[in-house]
Amino acid sequence: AEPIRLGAFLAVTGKGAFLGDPEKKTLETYVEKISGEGGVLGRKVELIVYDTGSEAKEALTFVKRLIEQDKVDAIIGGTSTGETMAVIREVEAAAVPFISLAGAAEIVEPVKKWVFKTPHTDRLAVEKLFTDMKARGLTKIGILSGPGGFDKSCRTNAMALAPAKGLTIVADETHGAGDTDMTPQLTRIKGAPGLQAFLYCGFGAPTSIVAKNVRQIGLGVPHYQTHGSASMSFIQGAEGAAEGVRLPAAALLVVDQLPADHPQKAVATAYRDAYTERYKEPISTFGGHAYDGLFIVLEAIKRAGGTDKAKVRDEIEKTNRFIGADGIFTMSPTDHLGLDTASFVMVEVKDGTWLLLN
Amino acid sequence: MSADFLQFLFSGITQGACYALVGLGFSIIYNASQVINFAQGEFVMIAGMAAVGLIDAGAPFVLALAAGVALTVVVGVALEKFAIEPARNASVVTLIIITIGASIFLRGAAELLGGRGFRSMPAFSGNEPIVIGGAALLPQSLWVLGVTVVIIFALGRFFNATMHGKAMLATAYNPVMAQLMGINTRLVLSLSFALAALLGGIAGVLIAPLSLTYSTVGVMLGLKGFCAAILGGLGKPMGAIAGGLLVGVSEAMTAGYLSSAYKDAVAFVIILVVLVVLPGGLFGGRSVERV
Amino acid sequence: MSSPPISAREAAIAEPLLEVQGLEARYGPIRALADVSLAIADGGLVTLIGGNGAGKTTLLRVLSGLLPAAAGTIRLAGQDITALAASARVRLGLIQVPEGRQVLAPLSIEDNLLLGGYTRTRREQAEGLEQAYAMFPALEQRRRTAAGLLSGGQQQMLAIARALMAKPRLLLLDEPSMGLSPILVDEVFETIVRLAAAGTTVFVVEQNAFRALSIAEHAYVLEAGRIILEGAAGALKSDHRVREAYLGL
Amino acid sequence: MASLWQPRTGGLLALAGVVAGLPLILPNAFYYDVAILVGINATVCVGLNLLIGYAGQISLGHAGFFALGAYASAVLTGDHGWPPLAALAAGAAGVGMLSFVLAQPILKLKGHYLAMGTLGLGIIISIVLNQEAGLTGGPDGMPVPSLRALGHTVAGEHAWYALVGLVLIVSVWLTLNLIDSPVGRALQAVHGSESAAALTGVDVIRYKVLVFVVSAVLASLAGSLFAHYAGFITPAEASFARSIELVTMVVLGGMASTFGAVVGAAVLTILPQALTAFQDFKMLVFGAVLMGTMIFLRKGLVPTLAGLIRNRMRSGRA
Amino acid sequence: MTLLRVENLSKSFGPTPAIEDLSFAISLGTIHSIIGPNGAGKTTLFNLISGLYRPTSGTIWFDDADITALPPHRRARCGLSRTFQNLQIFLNLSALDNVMVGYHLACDGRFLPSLLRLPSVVRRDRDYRERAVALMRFVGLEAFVDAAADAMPYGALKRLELARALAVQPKMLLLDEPAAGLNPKETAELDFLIQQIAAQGITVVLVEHDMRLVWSVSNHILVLDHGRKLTEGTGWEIRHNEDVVAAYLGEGGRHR
Ligand SMILES: Nc1ncnc2c1ncn2[C@@H]1O[C@H](COP(=O)(O)OP(=O)(O)OP(=O)(O)O)[C@@H](O)[C@H]1O
Ligand SMILES: Nc1ncnc2c1ncn2[C@@H]1O[C@H](COP(=O)(O)OP(=O)(O)OP(=O)(O)O)[C@@H](O)[C@H]1O
Ligand SMILES: [Mg+2]
Ligand SMILES: [Mg+2]
Repeated sequence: AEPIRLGAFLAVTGKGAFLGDPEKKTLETYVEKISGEGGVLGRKVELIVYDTGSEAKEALTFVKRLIEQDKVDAIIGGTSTGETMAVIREVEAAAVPFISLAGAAEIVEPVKKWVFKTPHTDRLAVEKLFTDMKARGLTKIGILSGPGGFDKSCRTNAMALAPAKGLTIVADETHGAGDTDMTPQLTRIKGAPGLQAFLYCGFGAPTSIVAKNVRQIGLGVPHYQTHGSASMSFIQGAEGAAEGVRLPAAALLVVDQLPADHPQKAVATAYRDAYTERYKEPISTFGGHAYDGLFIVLEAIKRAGGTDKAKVRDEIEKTNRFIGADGIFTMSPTDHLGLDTASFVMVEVKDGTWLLLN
Repeated sequence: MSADFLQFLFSGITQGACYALVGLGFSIIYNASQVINFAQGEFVMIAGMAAVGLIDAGAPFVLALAAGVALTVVVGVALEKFAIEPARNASVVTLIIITIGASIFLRGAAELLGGRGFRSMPAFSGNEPIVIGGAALLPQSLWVLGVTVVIIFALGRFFNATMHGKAMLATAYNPVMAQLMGINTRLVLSLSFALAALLGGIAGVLIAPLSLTYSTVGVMLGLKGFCAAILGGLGKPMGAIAGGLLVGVSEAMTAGYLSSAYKDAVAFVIILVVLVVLPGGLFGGRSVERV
Repeated sequence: MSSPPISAREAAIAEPLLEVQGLEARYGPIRALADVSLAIADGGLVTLIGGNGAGKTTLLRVLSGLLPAAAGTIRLAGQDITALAASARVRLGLIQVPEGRQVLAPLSIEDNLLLGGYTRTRREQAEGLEQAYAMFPALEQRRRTAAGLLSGGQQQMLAIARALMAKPRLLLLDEPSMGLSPILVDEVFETIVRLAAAGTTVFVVEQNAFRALSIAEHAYVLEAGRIILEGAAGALKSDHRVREAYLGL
Repeated sequence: MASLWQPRTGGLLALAGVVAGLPLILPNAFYYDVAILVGINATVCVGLNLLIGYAGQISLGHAGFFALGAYASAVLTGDHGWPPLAALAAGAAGVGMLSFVLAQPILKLKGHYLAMGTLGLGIIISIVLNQEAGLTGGPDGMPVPSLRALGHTVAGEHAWYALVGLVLIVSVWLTLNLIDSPVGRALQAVHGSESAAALTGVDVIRYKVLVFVVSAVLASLAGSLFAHYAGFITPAEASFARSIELVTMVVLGGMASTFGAVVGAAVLTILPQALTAFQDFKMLVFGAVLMGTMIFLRKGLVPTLAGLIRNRMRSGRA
Repeated sequence: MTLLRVENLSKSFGPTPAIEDLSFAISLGTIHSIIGPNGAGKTTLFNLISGLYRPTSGTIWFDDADITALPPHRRARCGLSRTFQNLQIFLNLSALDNVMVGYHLACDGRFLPSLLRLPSVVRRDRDYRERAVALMRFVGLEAFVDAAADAMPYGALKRLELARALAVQPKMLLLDEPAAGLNPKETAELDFLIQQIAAQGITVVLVEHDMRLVWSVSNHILVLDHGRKLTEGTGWEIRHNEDVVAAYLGEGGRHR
């Protein structure tokens, strides 16, 4: 039978490679595996991946290519919000089921007929963080954010959410692309009146640099980062300076510490094992987004009994208690994400690894 | 002097020294060929990634650093031999595009061999900050500064006081005449790339503990290094240093006192203003063109 | 393949320092030199004259190795140097004063001179500097000036002095008197004669054909890339073809 | 009749022929998309080539002007409800004014210093677009409404193809006019020798500024078109990498060759699509292809190939 | 009638002046030579007159107007034109287009007409192209009309500069060592050419070291030394001025 054709466009290289690379690897691992086990509905699954090089402007052309040239049945991707937003008009016009792997809430708010997403929104992450801060009695926050879309969106959400949560942002600094030293900004934050906690919004190498700089100048307040830092390379890169840093992350990150009865335990363990076996490197939670996207689509195809796009779309929307790496998804016509904060956990770096908090 | 100011200054000088080291590489290749080598940032990246890779593979620290730098020199010479030399008579812009191609190629190769993640290199003398006047300085910053100073003096001597340095300049200004003086211009070109790669490599292993290493670490460093070299006056080793420090310090001061969101923009505004006032950069001197 | 014709003179010179046979040079599809053969005795003073675009500069460029020979051979002191790099020829003592002066504009006069003696020892360079400044005092006054800022004539002085720094065995001069004041033209020609007398072999291309023919022993006439005439300089000076075509008489 | 077969008219007809004929072989919307991007890039490059190839002034900041045009259209039509054509014109006028004011001091710089000056300009624009999130949506970009003019919406690949093709042909035609005119000669004279140009009566500064503004405005127009076409733009349009890409297109195609600029834009737009087959080796191959082309065709694609053909014909006749 | 008047002109680069307190006048319709040792300041003087350098002090009058502060392209418009000692050819253009640039002021250099290639522009271009060819023929470059400038021999480039300078249709033509690199026959041709140019009413100012040419064409000679006026006069007077012989001519130069 005709294979099921899945298309993906991801930031495999460039500044988002840190996210896109594990996403691609995850998709490849599972598509290979599923096809090897006989496929879906007796049809093999074929995956076509294009690398946007982390440039949003490349995304549209690749999506057109996936739709027009490769005639895919569904599209997964858009590692970043920019890449995703750039293709929404095209996807809607062409009526192809599309699952984004990017963070911003605006991707699914307002709901767009063909557009879904799997990662927790940045707002969820910030909410989680703020709740933790609040619980520890930290209300005066200094923020440092990077230059990327993810970084900016985290910052914007933090600014917007803080008043509602009863927090004040006492310092708001940014750093540039490729910066190798953030001590001036941190020095300013340190000098902010009444500072009680520090939050860094960003991902990639700067996460570790910030941790080192924080130790260097002795910032002396609890240090928070976001799920953008949820990978072992953050801890290793910081060379000990990551100790005590707290961040919100998908439960996948601390799969071994999950209680045996945790609903995601089995799925997450299986994913972790499959990935590390294939690529001999530690998992990051980003690959988990791709895992969820892939299986939500495949499950929908199974339920639809074929690749009719409209039917598949409807079935995606009916996703109910799908247990994924990111959490448990229940979508609806008004919710094309279907995750809640409960699927986020707080972790802290302890002895060079992640420690699940309560 | 307030502790904050000192902290900004330390940061600015350290960053500036990094830019200066990269800028020096631009100046050296320019001095031998009038070419702007846009792969200079990649030299920094290669050395860092190679050294870290070796350290992770269990190689002794110093040996890994040396090997990283050596590999960079090999890449530099290869770049000259296989990409610049065959295009000897091409225009300067063509040669610049070739170096852009090379930088893409090298980044691609680094990703294939070293992966797309980031990794850190242990600092040479630990991570315990040194506190001076309330401001904290990492020992690695002192390494960067110290080595930069040594290199400035060595290069200054090389270009001003040795025939080899002058031969290099002659090759740049007029390769035909240089040959007529008995200068082996091919060798000089190779040497200049080797030297620039050596500097890039040294910069790479020195900066790596501060910047971490990843395949695109050289992009921004290369750009800022280019700014440093131009701002100081292309081809002037002292200029690259001055330019690097000016860029680094103005970034840090802007971030510290004005706006961290616009710190890079302010740095570029400063560069523009300086160039409008001194069209040949800080140390560039007057034009020597006559009609 | 017929071997190129060997002139009476080539046969006559027992051991020429420079011997060129059947030389051809091209700029892309354009042939700029065709079948050029000549010979210069060790210690000789030979001149080459010809109109604009005849190929004189091209010939010197090929001799120095700046332009590859498309055919033919060049021998220096019996050694085939046709395939040798320009810088290697300099090491054998083949030095050129190129057309258009070609000073290293941003470098000082002194650096230009020192680089002229690049293949020489420090001692020889120091000696050379002294001699150069003695010959052209105007240069010594401005030794730290960037060469590109000099006047045209001053640059020409520099170009000549720089070549002498290399202590040439064979000196190729491309229009050395160009742009020099009459007094200095005299001096340059005197210098050429003196150099030749002291054993340097000189091959001089000059538009000032009359002066060149007056000091040279032997002369070649190049036209459209071919040697069309050769002979003793004195004889050529009175040759009616030369007088009409080049001396404007 | 003879004048018809001047290289310029012949070339223009050939270009028009290619633009008109391509739809016969373009199989689907993806190919149209690539063709449209080629057209937009080529329009920028044709202008940039006037500056770089003809007037000899480098710019490493032209992506900034492209992006300003794009954002002018996006912000004015999207947030302020302007008619698209008015926004496009306002963007072009604004970029024209900005480039005019900046050109005076910046174009006093020469060579690599000019490269630095323009690079700085482009980066400043890019930083502003990234930071002013309230206006531009920040790094995540912003949507752009469709292009409506004269009561019609330009929609679908065919309409866009026709529009962009027309814009390209007109740009090339105007550029060719300009080059083969007193203005064009003056520009090239400025490249050859500023002193000599001045002493034949060419107002060097004026012409440098003029060509800078013209190329900036063309970039802005192309940017506006791109914004409407893509429907979504991000500050990456203003990035340094994008500026470099534009210059590379010009040099690869062949400096001081208008058709070279078009060919260079086409090659560098299509190449990444062609190289997707190499997967992880894509960058490696792209870098190698770029290096190889410039090493072996150092004058650029069009001049080198034209030279080869000329030689072939000459030796054929001989 | 005086076409050019220079008053108390000085120019220094750093400590030593290249031109110092120099005053002289050039009358309309003459061939005026300026000679002097290498580095005397002749080219610098040309650069001052043509506006490439700003004087440190002093005034330059041309055609009864003070042009001291005018930029070079405005001076061209006033009727000044020149050739260069270090050739300034537009190597990126064809030989013919080099001359066409010379006609820049005569052609329509406005942007819009050029952009739209209005018939008036085309017509004028065609006319001047014909005149440019004629001009190239006049200076003896008929063989190079279609040549690319970067493939021409040195001597031809010198003529090309002359043609370009003439295309500006100047009142005064400054020639900086036009005979350098020419053989005696070619110099004789140049001699004839200069006389023809002067006969058209163009005032020629000649800087030259080829004394045969200088003696032959000059109505008047100005001698510079170290940036100052050494003397001024007719050929006969200069030839017999011992200071000039000592500083510049040498015995050889006097008799050539
Ligand atoms: N780079 C080049 N490309 C193409 N043709 C060239 C090049 N250089 C010189 N030529 C041609 O080669 C021929 C010989 O030129 P060459 O410069 O050797 O002449 P020359 O005798 O030195 O003339 P001159 O007295 O003017 O210096 C000329 O016809 C010239 O046009
Ligand atoms: N731009 C400049 N910067 C510094 N010095 C200069 C400059 N222009 C000219 N000079 C100096 O001024 C003096 C006069 O130079 P100029 O070129 O006018 O001489 P000249 O009379 O034309 O000589 P020549 O006969 O050799 O051409 C020289 O010493 C020269 O070095
Ligand atoms: Mg010659
Ligand atoms: Mg002069």
